[in-house]
Amino acid sequence: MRLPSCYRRVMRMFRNRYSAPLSSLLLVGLVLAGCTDPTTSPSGEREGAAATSSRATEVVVATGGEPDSFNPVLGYARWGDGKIVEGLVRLGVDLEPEPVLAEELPEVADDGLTYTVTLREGVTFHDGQELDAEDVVATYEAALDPENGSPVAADLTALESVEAVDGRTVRFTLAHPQSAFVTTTTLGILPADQVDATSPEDVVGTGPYQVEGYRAGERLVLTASPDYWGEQPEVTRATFLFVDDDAARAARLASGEVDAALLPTQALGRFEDDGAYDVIRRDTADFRALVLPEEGEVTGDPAIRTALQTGLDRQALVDGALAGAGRPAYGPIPPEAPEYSDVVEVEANPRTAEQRLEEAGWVEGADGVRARDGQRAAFTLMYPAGDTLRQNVALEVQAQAAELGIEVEPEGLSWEAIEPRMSSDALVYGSGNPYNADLSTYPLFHSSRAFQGFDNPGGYDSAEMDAALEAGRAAQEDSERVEAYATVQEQLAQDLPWVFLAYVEHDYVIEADTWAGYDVPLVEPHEHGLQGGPWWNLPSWTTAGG
Amino acid sequence: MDDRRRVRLPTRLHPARPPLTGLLVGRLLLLPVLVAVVTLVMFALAQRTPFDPVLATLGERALTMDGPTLEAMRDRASDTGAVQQWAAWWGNALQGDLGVSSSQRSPVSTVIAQRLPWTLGLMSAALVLAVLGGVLVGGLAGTRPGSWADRAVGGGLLATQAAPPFWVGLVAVWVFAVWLGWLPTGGATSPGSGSVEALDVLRHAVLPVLVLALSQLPWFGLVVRDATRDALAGVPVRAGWARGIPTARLLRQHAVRPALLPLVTVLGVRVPELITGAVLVETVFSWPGVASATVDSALRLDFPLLAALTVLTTVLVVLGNLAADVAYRVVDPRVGRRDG
Amino acid sequence: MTAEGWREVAGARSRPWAGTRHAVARGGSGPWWVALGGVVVVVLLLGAGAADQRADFEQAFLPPSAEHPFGTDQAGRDLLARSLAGARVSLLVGLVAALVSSVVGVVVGGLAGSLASRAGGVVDGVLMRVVDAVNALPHLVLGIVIVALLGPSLGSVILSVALTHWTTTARLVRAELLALEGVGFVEAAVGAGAGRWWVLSRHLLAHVMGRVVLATVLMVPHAIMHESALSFLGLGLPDDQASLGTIIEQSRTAVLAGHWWPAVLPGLLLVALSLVVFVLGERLRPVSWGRS
Amino acid sequence: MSGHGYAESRDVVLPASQTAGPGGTPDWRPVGGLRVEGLGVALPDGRGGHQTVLEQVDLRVPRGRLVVLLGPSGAGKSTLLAALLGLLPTGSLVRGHGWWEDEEAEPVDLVDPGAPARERLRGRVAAWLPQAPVGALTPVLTVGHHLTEKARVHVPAGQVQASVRSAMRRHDVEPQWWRRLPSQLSGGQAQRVSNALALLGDPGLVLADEPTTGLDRPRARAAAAGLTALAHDEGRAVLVVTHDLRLAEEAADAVVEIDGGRSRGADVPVGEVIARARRATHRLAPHATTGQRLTAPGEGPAVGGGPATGGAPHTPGGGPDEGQGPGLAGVDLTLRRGRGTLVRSGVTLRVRPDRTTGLMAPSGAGKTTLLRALALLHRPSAGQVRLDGRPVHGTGYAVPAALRRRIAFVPQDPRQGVDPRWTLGRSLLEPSRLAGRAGDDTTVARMLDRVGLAPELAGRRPDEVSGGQLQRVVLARALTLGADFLLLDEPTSMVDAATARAVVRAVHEHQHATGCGVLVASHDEELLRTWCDVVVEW
Repeated sequence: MRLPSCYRRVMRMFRNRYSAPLSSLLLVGLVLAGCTDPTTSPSGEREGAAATSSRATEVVVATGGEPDSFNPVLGYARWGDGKIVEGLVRLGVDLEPEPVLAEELPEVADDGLTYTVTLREGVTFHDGQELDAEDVVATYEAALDPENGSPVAADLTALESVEAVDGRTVRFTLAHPQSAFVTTTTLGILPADQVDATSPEDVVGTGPYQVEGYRAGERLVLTASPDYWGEQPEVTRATFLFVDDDAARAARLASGEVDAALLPTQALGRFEDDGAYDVIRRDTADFRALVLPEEGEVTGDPAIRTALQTGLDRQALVDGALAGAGRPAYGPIPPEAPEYSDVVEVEANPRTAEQRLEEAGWVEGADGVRARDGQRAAFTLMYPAGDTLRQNVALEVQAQAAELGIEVEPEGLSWEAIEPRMSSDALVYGSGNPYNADLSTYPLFHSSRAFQGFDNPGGYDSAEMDAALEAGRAAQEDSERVEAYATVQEQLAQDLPWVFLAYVEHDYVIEADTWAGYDVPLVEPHEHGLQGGPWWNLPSWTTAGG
Repeated sequence: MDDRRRVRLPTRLHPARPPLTGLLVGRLLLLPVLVAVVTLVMFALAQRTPFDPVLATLGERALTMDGPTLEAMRDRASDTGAVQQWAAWWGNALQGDLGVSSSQRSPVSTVIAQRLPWTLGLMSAALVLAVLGGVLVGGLAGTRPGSWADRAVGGGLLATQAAPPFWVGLVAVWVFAVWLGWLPTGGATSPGSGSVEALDVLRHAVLPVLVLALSQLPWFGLVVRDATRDALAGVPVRAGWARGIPTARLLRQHAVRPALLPLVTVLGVRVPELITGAVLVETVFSWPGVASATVDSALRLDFPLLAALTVLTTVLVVLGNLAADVAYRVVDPRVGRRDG
Repeated sequence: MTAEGWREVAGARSRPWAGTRHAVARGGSGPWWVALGGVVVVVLLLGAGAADQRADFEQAFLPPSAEHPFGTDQAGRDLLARSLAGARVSLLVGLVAALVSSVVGVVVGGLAGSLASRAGGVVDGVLMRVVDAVNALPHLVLGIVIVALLGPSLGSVILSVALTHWTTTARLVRAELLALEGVGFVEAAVGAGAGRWWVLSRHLLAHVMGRVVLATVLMVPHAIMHESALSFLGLGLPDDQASLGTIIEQSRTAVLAGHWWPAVLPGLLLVALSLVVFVLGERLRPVSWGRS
Repeated sequence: MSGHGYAESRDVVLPASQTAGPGGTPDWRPVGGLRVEGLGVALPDGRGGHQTVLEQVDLRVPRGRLVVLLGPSGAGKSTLLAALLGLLPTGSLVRGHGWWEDEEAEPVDLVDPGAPARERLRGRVAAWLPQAPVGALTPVLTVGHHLTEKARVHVPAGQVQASVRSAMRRHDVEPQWWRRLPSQLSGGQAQRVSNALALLGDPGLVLADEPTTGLDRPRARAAAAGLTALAHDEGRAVLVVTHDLRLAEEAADAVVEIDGGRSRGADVPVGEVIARARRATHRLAPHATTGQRLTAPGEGPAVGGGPATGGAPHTPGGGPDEGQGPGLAGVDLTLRRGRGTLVRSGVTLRVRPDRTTGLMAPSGAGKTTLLRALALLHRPSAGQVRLDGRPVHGTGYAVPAALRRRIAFVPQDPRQGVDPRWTLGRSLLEPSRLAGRAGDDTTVARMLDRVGLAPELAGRRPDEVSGGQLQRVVLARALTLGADFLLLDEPTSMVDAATARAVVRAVHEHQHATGCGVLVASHDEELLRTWCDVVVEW
């Protein structure tokens, strides 16, 4: 056989110092693999599992996809829960701001236009630099710079200027009052000279952990930063694996390769009955809703909207499509938030829904689908292809709407394909945060945002709504704000530009009895993964095992 | 699965046979042209598609990001013509700058340097196994034409050939990783360990390599089977038998051995199928090779990486075909007589 | 001495080459495949299995049973029905793609073949280089690129398959034409004063078409594989459309969660489908006048 | 006459007298040999039935004798060898016996010794010298490999080298060929290697199949001498099957004719058998019966490949004048095959009207290429084809149809000669259709009748008739063209004697009727010498 030579030829074709050894290694390996004893391998796995758990000071976590950036200016750790970077303040479990790099909460001038922050003393970045006001200024200016296309800019629309009063004092000046401004000072602070860092290795923060290793698309390894200003975390080494595939995460957790993972509810079953694992279900403000385009012949029709609003059984949807992992949603603002108003809530009642349709002249046709003067009550429902959860939601809506005589045709598409069609076709949309009512409403419903990127996808346009949103944004007193968002929610309940369906639950599984302190009643925002989850407060974990 | 049409002896795979040097020159001249054309077509396609560079570079961020900013970036995004883009890409590429991969978030050259060895390892290991297996099975069947063994092997190979690698991979994962729990479900190294340890890699490599090998084996098996059968039907075997050569030896030396020739000489022709298989297998087992990176880059519209990888595979295939033709001329003793 | 005294030589049937005379040249597949094939294809074309089933999450992931022979998927839809619908889509894609590529192939191959002997074979040379070029690309990767850039849809999948598979037909048609040029009965016709058109219409077409039909049929399983592979990679049909590829793709999670049926059974159907079409094609293999 | 006498004297030679040969005192005694009795073989016809190839063959080949089994192609000569070697196709039926008698040992039936005995016998008793030696060697194995492998069959490991070396010496296999593959050997070298291989076990019986095919005269002679030596000097029983009368004349101790599956003349002197064979061939060629230009048997110069074969004077390559005058002529043609391998250059040859020209050359010498060139189907890389002195330009479609119709070419392989999808009737009518003449069943019937075929064949498709029938159909179609020149490529190579006669008769009648010029290309010298007015020998 001339095979070896040909094989060598292939190798030679690309002179690459790894290839030859590695592939020959693989060859040998196959021989060995042929004679691996089945009985040893599983036990090997167990040992692996044991090994990870015994080292309680280290944890291996499988999160979902890798964040697009590790730079807070570009959206990383938007809510200040960064392990690497820290903001001036952060939002606690109770959603109340608490000072971090700031000595105490920013003091607001009476006119509500200036916020002054005094920085904590003796804080150093991982590279040894001392934290000072310039760093804060630089970071915020970078976030405001349109060149960076920072998602954080959305939070900072009110911010006019940032200046360093002295080395330890920063003053924020707003264009107009914004009572919620404090929640936006969660932005993670970078050294002035490194605000445009892209690769995680370059991201230098003040946080309890610093980056030890990083392989794109694969893993991020953090170790406790020796000279952290706060108290040292007990878990000193954390490995985050980026595994897009839900199933792969489940399997790796089961095989003991990882200690904790974000999982889809369908995959929880086997872990729930297993004492070795601790299942954590987090309530969220992460809603899923149907965006009903104003322009659509069917989707724009009030009767149809009301029918869907009242006709869809949200609980059934949660029990079915979400496998119980969630709770009904009626609006963008979660019940936990102070701005929440119950005007949005409705009692699911197909009967009234059908009545409404009948009255509006939508009469059932031979094919079981209603129609009004030639127009069938049918519309396409887009969802991002590959997102099983939204696909399930779409399927459930299709099933329930059919009962009402409305035909819904789910269609899985890439975001590129979805965007141009948002003005005409319905969409399963997901977003929401418990912290900032302005953020979870303004971009979605203000007419100025119609079809701006993925803002206000339905093109909803209502003067009352716009007014209410602006009022809410400008509100100085909390009472003012609450009132404004009450109006917003009334408008939503009245016009029904969207039909809100459910807040999806974020589920995590973690190896039991090894750590403690991770199970806090946190309400998570839409974004989760590296920041959210049981490891949200990783620094304050204790090693239960000893 | 390009195999079906290819279960043939090299005589038919290479109908026309120009002289070796001419062939070499011709192919090597074709290569740059080919690569140039391919990339140009890519850029041209990229022009008239839902392909949005801004979204591509922003990725998921585009969804959470504030609308006006996104629009602003779009306005700034220059849309030059395909040809300019193409020229620019080549300009940089020839200076060794392949651009930065948005899906892998690191320079394309680094991505390839990191991932190529894994793919080559996977492919070469699978190739070796596939060939050995193919010879074994094909020889067995070919030397017993018409026997139940022959029919069984023939049917089995066809069935295997009809089984898509990704499906076989899934089944393998279910059986060996999920059900029996003997082997890991994917990846090339255990997450806990930062370093690359031989045994660890091997455990991870078993399934991918076997599945890839299995996807290639039928073709080799059928080639050997048919070639053996042809050899067996020929005069030399009868002559050898009449000379009194012991049957076992006769089959081995005069039937199977000639059949190895076409096999060896057309290994190179398998490169495309091998790559195809690698793409699927690497995806199923999330093997950190270039093939799976191709898919990611396509899914995330990571243009620089996609272009680079396409060029890479093109070159691979051309060289493979070339190797096949050369090998054919070098190895085949009968080639001299063909024209006579 | 007529019929009596005839006997078979002892041990003649145990000669090493004994089987070669009767053994099927390639494939080694029995006619029972064909029967099975007929059945399967018919079933599919009869359109068993509803494509648009309502989701019923109560029924999610039921293992195979009398009621659901293939079990149900994560949305509680009957997998048998979905698989059949998917198979139908796959078959459709396969057929259309194969047809398109065959047309392209015939045109190119026909041109090359009939012009090979004229104008110094320049046209032929160019066309064949193009064929080489296309062949020099791994089909799946090329398909991936095409779909990625055109966006996943039925159209782009068919396109990507067609664009990568026409070369076989082109080669074949050309080879066939060239081979036929020197064959006795063609030369006889020419010698008897036949013109190109006469030979082409009376002799060549029939033979070439025979081969092309075969090639087309044999390409179908190929195209099916291609489509399902693309769909599996998330680059094929959108996942709201049931194709065997997308069904298997969506089953990955289930498999790792221990639900084997959503992956295994549709896969088996896919195997059966392409195998059957392939074997059917093999049965059609006509006389070839290619190099013997 | 001389040939005859020569043969007679040879026939009465006694074994003893061979000791007078240069071989010195022989170390063998003329005991035993091959005795074939009432051997019949029926081969499977592929349709589940059987076709009887050998009815009744009886012959004796004593040790020390060389017996020639003479017969036209397709007479079943090779089948006989296959039967003796146990190489018959699976499913063949046999009757009768092929006894091998050795001095002490029990006689064994080589045709059907029973499986275990066969295992003991093969390679030890009978040596097979196949027709094309190169083709019988395994392409991927070296000469050395073949030889050692064979030696191992016979001698213990220790002596392998020795016995191989001696065998190589005996058959002039040069040491430097050791590493070569069969494809790297010339025909002659391969011949010697295969001899060495076959005889390495010192088998008593040698079975040679058409040993002179493709050889020019001198090499053919050498081959014959070699075989004679095997018998006379080494005392083996040598059976040679061939259709080459010359070989029989030169080498045979006895000649057995085989025709229609039956053997004749086992006990008749060689000369008579050969003479009879000649007459058979004459019968075959009606022209010859008129006796004009009949070459005397064994006429020396003809054998030497000298200037003339047959009465008509000519030089091997033809002469300059050949280009001129009426007829179809190739002038100074350079012929290449396939992708340019040179076949022959400077070929000049003319087919005269109402004359039958023979082209004799061993297979592979480029007969077909020349014929196709003359038929305007193949473009010679140099030289001209002239029709009645006027050069014809281009080939195939480029030539005016009227011109093309003047030349009819009958290819060697009838299977490819007709469109497999058409009925024979349709194929037969094609020329008249092309000529604008309508034709019906009666026309077809007449055409078939001309070549001695039944009208009902018209409805059949090519794969439903025998090769012989097909050959005649193809011929019939060529005749209907009413061409001025008829070019026949090995018209009798693929058919039994009966068909051959029919073919020749049909052509001859046609020539009488139309006065067309005929060119017959064949390697069968007897056929040409007795049929043609002029034979050109390559």
